[in-house]
Amino acid sequence: MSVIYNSMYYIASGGLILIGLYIVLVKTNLIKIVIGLNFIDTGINILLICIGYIRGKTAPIFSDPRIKSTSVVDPVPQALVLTAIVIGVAVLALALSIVIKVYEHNKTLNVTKIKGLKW
Amino acid sequence: MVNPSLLIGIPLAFSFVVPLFGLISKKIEKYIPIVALLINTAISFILIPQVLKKSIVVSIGGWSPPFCINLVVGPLGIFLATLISGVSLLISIYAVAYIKKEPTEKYHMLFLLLVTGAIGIVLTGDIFNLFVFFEILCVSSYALVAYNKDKEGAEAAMKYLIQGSIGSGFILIGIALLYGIFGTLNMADIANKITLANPTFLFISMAFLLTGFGVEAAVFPLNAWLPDAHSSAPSSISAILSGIAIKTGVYGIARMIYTIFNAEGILTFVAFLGLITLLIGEMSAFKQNDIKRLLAYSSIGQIGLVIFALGIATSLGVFAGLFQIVSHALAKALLFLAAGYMIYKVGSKSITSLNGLGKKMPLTSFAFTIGAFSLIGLPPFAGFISKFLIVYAAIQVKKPIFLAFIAIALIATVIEASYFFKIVQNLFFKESKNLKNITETSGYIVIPIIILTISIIVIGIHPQLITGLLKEAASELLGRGGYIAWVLGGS
Amino acid sequence: MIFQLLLIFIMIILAIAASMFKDLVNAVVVSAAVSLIASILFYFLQAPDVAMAEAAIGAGLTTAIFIIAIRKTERYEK
Amino acid sequence: MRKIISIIVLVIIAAGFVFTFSQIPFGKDKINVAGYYIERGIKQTGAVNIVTSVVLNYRGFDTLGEVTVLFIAALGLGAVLFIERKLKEGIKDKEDKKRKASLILRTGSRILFPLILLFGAYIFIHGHLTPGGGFQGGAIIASGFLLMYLAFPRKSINKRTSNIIESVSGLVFVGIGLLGLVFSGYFLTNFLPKGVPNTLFSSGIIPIIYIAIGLKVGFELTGIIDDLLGRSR
Repeated sequence: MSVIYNSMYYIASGGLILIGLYIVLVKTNLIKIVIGLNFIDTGINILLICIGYIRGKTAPIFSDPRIKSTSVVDPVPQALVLTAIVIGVAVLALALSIVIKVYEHNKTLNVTKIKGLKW
Repeated sequence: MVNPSLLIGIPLAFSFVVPLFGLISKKIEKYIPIVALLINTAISFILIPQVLKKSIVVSIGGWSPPFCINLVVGPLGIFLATLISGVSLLISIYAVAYIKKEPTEKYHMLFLLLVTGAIGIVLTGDIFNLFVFFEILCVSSYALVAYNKDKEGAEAAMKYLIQGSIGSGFILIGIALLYGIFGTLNMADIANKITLANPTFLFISMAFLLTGFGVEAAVFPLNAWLPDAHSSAPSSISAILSGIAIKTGVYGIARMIYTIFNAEGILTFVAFLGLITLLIGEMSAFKQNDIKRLLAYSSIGQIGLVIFALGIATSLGVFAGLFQIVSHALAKALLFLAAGYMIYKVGSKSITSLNGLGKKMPLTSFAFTIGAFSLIGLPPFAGFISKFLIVYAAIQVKKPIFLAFIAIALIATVIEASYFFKIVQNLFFKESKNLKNITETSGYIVIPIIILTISIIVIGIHPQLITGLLKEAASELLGRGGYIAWVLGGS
Repeated sequence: MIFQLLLIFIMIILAIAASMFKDLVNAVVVSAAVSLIASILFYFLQAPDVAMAEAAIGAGLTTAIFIIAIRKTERYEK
Repeated sequence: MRKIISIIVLVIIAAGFVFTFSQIPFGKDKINVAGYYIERGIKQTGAVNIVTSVVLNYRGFDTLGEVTVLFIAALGLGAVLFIERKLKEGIKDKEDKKRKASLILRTGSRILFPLILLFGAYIFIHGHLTPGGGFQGGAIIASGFLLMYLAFPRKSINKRTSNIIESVSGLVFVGIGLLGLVFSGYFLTNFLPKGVPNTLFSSGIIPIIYIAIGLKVGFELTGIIDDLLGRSR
């Protein structure tokens, strides 16, 4: 059981990253590709939070004076993930605006039909 | 003492100020980048002698490293920061007259933020902060590539964005893995503890980080985005992307390999990759008919040469690589600016349409020729010294494989020479068709072209102006103990 | 713990489903559900700040931006 | 062909993940640098939410960068989707006639909108005491505006005002950083008195910066939605 417990969050994050990469590499629809990028971001965020998690400890907020400084999880990855989430949504919004622009010029979202996007 | 955090704070603050000035008058906003970058260039020149005496480590927030983010202003950092500020200052002067398409105030803000990102990357001493600045650089360049809002621009930006996002995702995975093992994000602290971890683990996390930086540095096989992005952006942006942005990717690679991971084992492989990048870039450039695509492919080639030089890993090799960064930044910025001006006048990007422009636009064509000659490596221009030094350094290694490498590099140079000579010949010796009303105007566009031309010649004739700084920078890269000692104090 | 395992299982299934849907609106809604589950997981991992940010930004605004973009382009993957 | 290559790449990456994740034990105490923040965070910054003190104080420079990234995205989006004024008027008239939201949505959102704004403001003002902060509060404010956009297709925020708010709050952030440089020689130092922890007026510059971030993020995200809808004048 403890094997499952220890690995399930890693499976979640690794799985999301791989599914996202699969979507980006294989799918041909531009909006799908952006969804894939979003999954990659979410997966990385889960990975970072997992790294900071310590079993049996609470969130690093000392609003209750009974919480001792030895009983909280690592706050740094949480700060990093906050940054990463905002960066992720910024990139995503810009990506979608460029998708709209590409669509206006080509009238399609299919990568294989857009000359400048074939790879 | 001037605080180096101003180097990042000033362009950032000025870019936030632009819309407020826009309320007063629409005419002021295009001069704001010039003012900001002028201050920046001045600060970085003031800092150079201080840094050469003793490297400056400033903490942001007032705690001692590794407990807070700190800027490490060593010789390498200040050298790159000066180069970035100087070149982007010239490009911002060019942009005053060149950028006509609305919304111009957004262009100028994005440009300043791009420069902020590039300076932040080279100065920061914290690996996650490096990622954040990397995102600033990348996101603003995605937006600027699409700035023309035409078909090519949007498609190129899309391609760049997809590949760049995967690259920055990989960087973040690498950072997460490093944090998981070492519990710290300070680069010097990680470098100090690097021997404690499992080597395979380190190799995998390094692979993630190098792939991420490789996308921005356009190392083969991660360079599919570059020709499109650099050729369809506005010319001033092509200049800064080719001159500055890809160098920050190279800086990231060098910092990872030399300082953090101390990975001597993969250096020959890196040199090999650089060489393939060089050969592919030059061969593709040879086939192009579009002048901006040609210059973009030539950038891939030149960046391959830089990476090759960094892979030699002797002090002379790294020194030559850094010299190549300077000469390529100046020459490529000049070429893109001159080509952009010619395209702007002629109205077509094809090489044949530039035939005979030498008589109509003598100054620009002359500047273009100087830039091309410097890239090829003809004396007495800056490019000659860097190429000569790279070849010399590779011979000095005395490994047979490096001799083979040199042969390939020379072949690439011959290819490069042939296409540049073709263009120069067309410029001056072909008859011009329907180029009647084209004249050169003096003003904002010509000033940076002249300054860049002069600086290429001056550095070519008096390389000792920069060699002192570059030698220190090369020894910073190779001597990682020194870097760790600056930041963490003692050893 | 079973509950978390179940959530992770559903999340992976939904992510795979998002890659299969031909209707992009379905794909976007499903990916919003993935973000929402991620935010619950953040809560279980003792990161309430992040859970809140992910729920507000990842599941809420991102979906709205996607829907607007789909309305401006086309809805079905061809 | 493309599928096969992609799957090979993915398998390699997956193998890398399996190996590296197995080296990082889940749930074990591996705190290194963060221990310093946990032990001294409250004393040094006055914020009981250690995540906030890390975000805004120990790693405040990252946050400045992150705000900048969002700012760039909003700018870039505006630049990419920029339409010349003449073209815009034509498009507007055509689209506007078609849409009108239902009465329930309009009335409901009129009531909810101020509450949502208040909630968002609460979240970012109490960022140093409770979970939440500028980013979460800003996102909530933006979703309030999103609701208004759905209910009233013809209305839009005043782009000029929102640009000014964005600029000023960005300048407040950088300006506080520069003031720290003036007062104590370090960029972004917490130079104000820290106060008594666990009260609203505590922890120096943190609430001020979080208010600035909250406003900036809120208006930037609203501006992004506005630009995507192509509605503002």
